[in-house]
Amino acid sequence: MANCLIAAVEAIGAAIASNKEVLTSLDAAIGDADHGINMARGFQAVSGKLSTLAQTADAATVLKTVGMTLITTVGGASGPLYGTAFLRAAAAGQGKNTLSPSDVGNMLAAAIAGIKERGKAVRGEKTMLDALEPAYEAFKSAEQQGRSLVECLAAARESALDGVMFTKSIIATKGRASYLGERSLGHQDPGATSAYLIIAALEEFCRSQEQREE
Amino acid sequence: MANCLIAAVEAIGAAIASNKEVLTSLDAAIGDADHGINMARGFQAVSGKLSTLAQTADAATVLKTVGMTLITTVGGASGPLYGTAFLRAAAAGQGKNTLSPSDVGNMLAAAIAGIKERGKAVRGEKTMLDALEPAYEAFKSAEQQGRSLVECLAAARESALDGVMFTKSIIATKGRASYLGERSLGHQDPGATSAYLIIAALEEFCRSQEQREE
Amino acid sequence: MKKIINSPEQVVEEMLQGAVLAHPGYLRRVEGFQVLVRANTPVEGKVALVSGGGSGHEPSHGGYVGKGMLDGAVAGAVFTSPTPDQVYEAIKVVDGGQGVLLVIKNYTGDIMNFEMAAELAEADGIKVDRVVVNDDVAVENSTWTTGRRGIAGTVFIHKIAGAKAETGAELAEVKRVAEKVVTNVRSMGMAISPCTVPAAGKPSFTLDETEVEIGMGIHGEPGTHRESLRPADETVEHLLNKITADLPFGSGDEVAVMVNGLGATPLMELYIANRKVAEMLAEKNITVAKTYVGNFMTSLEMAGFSITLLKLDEELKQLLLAPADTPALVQV
Amino acid sequence: MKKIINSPEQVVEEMLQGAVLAHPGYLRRVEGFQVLVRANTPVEGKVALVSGGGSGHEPSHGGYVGKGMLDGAVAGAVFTSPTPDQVYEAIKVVDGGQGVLLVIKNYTGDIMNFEMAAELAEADGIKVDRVVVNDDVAVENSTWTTGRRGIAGTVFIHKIAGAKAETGAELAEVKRVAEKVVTNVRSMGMAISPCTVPAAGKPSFTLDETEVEIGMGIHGEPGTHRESLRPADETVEHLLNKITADLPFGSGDEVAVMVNGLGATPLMELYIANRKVAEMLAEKNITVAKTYVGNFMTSLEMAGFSITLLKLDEELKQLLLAPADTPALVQV
Ligand SMILES: Nc1ncnc2c1ncn2[C@@H]1O[C@H](COP(=O)(O)OP(=O)(O)O)[C@@H](O)[C@H]1O
Ligand SMILES: Nc1ncnc2c1ncn2[C@@H]1O[C@H](COP(=O)(O)OP(=O)(O)O)[C@@H](O)[C@H]1O
Ligand SMILES: [Mg+2]
Ligand SMILES: [Mg+2]
Ligand SMILES: [Mg+2]
Ligand SMILES: [Mg+2]
Repeated sequence: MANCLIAAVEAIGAAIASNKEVLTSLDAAIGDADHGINMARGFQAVSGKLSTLAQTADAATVLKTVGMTLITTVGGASGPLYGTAFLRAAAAGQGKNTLSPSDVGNMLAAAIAGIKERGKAVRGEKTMLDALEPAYEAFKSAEQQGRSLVECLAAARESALDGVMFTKSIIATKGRASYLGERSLGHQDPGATSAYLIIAALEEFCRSQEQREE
Repeated sequence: MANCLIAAVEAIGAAIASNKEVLTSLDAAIGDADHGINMARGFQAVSGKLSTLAQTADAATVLKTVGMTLITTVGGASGPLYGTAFLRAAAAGQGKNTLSPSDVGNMLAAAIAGIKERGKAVRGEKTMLDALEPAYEAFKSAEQQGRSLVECLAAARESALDGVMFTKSIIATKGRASYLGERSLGHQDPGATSAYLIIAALEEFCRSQEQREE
Repeated sequence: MKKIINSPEQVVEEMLQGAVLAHPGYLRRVEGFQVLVRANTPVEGKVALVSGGGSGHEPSHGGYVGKGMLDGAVAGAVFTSPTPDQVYEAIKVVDGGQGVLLVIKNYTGDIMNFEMAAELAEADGIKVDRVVVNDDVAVENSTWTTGRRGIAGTVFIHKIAGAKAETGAELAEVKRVAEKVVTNVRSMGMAISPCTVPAAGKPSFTLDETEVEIGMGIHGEPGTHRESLRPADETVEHLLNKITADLPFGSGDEVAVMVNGLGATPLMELYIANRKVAEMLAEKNITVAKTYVGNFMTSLEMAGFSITLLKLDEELKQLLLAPADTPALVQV
Repeated sequence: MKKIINSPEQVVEEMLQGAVLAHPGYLRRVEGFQVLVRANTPVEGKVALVSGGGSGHEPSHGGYVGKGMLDGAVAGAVFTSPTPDQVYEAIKVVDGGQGVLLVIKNYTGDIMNFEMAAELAEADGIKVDRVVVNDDVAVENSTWTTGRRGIAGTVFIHKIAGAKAETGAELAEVKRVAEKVVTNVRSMGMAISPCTVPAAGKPSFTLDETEVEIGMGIHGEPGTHRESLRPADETVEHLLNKITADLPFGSGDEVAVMVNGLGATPLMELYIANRKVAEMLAEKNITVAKTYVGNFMTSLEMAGFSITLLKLDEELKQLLLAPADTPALVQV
């Protein structure tokens, strides 16, 4: 279990690393030009931490380690938010040894609830929530239709991307971009973009796992 | 007398003003990029001061006013040097109502002596002296051959220009450019250039006067 | 990117080391953390002040650690608020038993990270309270935003709350004074050239030969609008009118003034700006009790400046004028 | 040219006005002159110190006018030494009957203008003496040049001779101490980007994306050579080795350090440089009694820095650490 989850987190880290400049440029336009740098620093630290974890660690331990590491290395707004998300996902996955699509859905829901509690934002304020909430809804409805984890994640990824695009059309009312008022219009939210990248990386990882198992 | 001398100084001022950027650029290369600015500021102040002088003022009074004004408005190295030059010229021209070529030669000699005393430089150190001393020598020899003032000044101007060109071939050992050592090679000295401009302006002015008188 | 650094990853660590080496009499590094504290911390019987934020605002915040101002400063990555563990450590190290006041600039990240740290410290039984600085009038304050940014006015909170803490006042009192400063301080800035976050390697924004950004934040965040560079007096007029209209500041008021350079602005230009500030305040019959001109809350090598006005009452004035002895601000 | 100014012709005048408006407790303007003096000048029974030079080096020189440092500062046009009448006026205003020491940087223009002023003052019966600062080791000292330039080390002369004057010492004594500082102080700088003299309207020099100028003067004068930008530690090594080799500074010496920003250098970078300076001095077994990091002798908005070392004996050390209270430097 730990093995697989650690590899999934590494896949997320790789996606963040290779999109570091994209995320930073998006943040330069409506923020302070550090989102990619922050996230890349965080996931690099995560990678270091995970390599010291016992192979036998359960899902909750892995995710808690990710959450704590993000909280203590990312900083800014995204650090506490993504950190809290992973901590909440850890709690939701407590004791699990395999993760069904429904388990993953519950963890995603818990993560989003954590982000909303911590950041006091709702959907439509031009934040990561605009990618995450639609992604969760798509995931959930695919899951309820009995789809596989990869299929659920694909649906989530598609909706996340729609959500990212939607952020261009709205004014930010939370986070650093909110200081811009109307000038935030037309720009894509960096945090929504990183959320999309995380989901897309998860999907790709699970797909490759599925193919290996076949 | 005052009228004519004031007009001559105005002509010098005009030449400096229209070469302000050239002189500043030359100083940027081997100094601190202010020679043209300094000289232009000084001659602008001179112009203001001279306009308040009585029409009846004699040569010495005019030149003393120029010298004092340059000293109190130019600053840097060139201010005290040119200021002293005009003060010494004033002293040499004391009591004169018309200026013969020989008078002008004596005034030039006095001016140069003042510059050397004040600045403790000699010819060959890449300063204004490298234009002024050859200019004086040429003036003197023309004068001794009985040439007119305009002819004497033409000879002086030609030698001054040679002197300016010569400054390109030597290392500065006085003034701000001396800090550059070898790196001052190949550059034309700004002070030598302004000295040339002053002589050339005087020549042109006297030539136009001569033509008017004809 | 041209910078006098060794590597973008090391700037904060090496800066902290260089600062402690420069000011051993004032500063001590909390080993293993990006935290600077007073050399003699904790000061028993005194409420402690902890401030901080992203790096790149030097001398903020470590420069204000010392007698009469801060007890500890937490440095995040460049322009990135520090993480909760760092702030938590600072709180633990500086607490002298009377509790700790956190000075937080109003950015989502800063608020969340400092709040998480406060929760951790409170769980340890440390009294922690906080004040949130939001002085930037460039940002419209409406109910649907996160409010205003905190910028250079933060230094006045350090100075005045720090002086109050030095008197032995209790946490609630120090907080009251700090909040009084927040209520009465307003700032606004502008930039004529951008800065480059070392890890980003390129400028956060670009301005053409004559363009300036009005209402600029201190992290390269865009301001209210761009316009052509105007004479200094007109720029000051624009910024100061926004500021005075906001509180509002008016005839008969007494104020402290800060003309703050963003990092690459010659002091000459700040004085030229201050000349107009002083002239305008005199016209409005506003008295200036004290003026600060210099680099207090910078934005790396950004060129530009901000103006801060703080309306004083007798209490704030006495505390502002009280002595301070820190690397970046000494008053006798 | 992008500057926060009203007009190139007015920069010095408006800066002086802005400075006096900012620091009325410290500074007074000598009406009609570009001269700033202490608010309470002349100080009876004390030797007075007058320094100055071209403008554009702020906080030099007006920022150092105050208790424990200068009595008067004369401001020339940008990068242009002031004229004799200005210096003469400063001398007359600050003389408290014990004479005046002129602090002159070793530039032909400064020397001539200050000397002419001294002659005028002496003719009035004022005792005047002078000290010439020439700390820049970038410039080779050979008999056929005008010697070395004076740069940031000048601030140490202000501080130490100023402290000596404050003790009531007579002119010859103040001069002796000032000359001891000159004998023992060495500096060298480098620039990564140029500055623009307002009246010139364009940069005094240009450097390409990776180029830096080593041994740069504080008026945009070229230095010893250009090279590619190296890591901060290597640059510090180069400059500091030149400096320590020169006096020389060696094992067992005690020094004061100044890491001086040229105007647009983030304090972060200066601290990073200081880290290496401290490390190298420790390796050489040279003790640092006091470190100054910041903008002390700038060159408008030039980016870059200089390092200054001053070898201390007990006398210099006590005077360096003595209190000072000026707009730009306060020590308690
Ligand atoms: N209150 C909030 N709730 C949810 N997400 C937020 C909130 N505030 C900011 N964000 C997200 O954080 C992103 C910025 O992260 P980052 O640049 O790392 O932090 P900072 O803004 O502190 O520099 C934004 O693009 C946005 O998606
Ligand atoms: N000692 C000296 N004797 C004669 N001329 C000198 C001397 N020093 C400098 N100069 C002249 O002054 C010129 C520079 O003048 P300017 O730029 O106005 O002053 P500064 O060097 O103080 O900026 C030089 O080009 C040189 O011709
Ligand atoms: Mg950001
Ligand atoms: Mg010059
Ligand atoms: Mg940030
Ligand atoms: Mg000059």
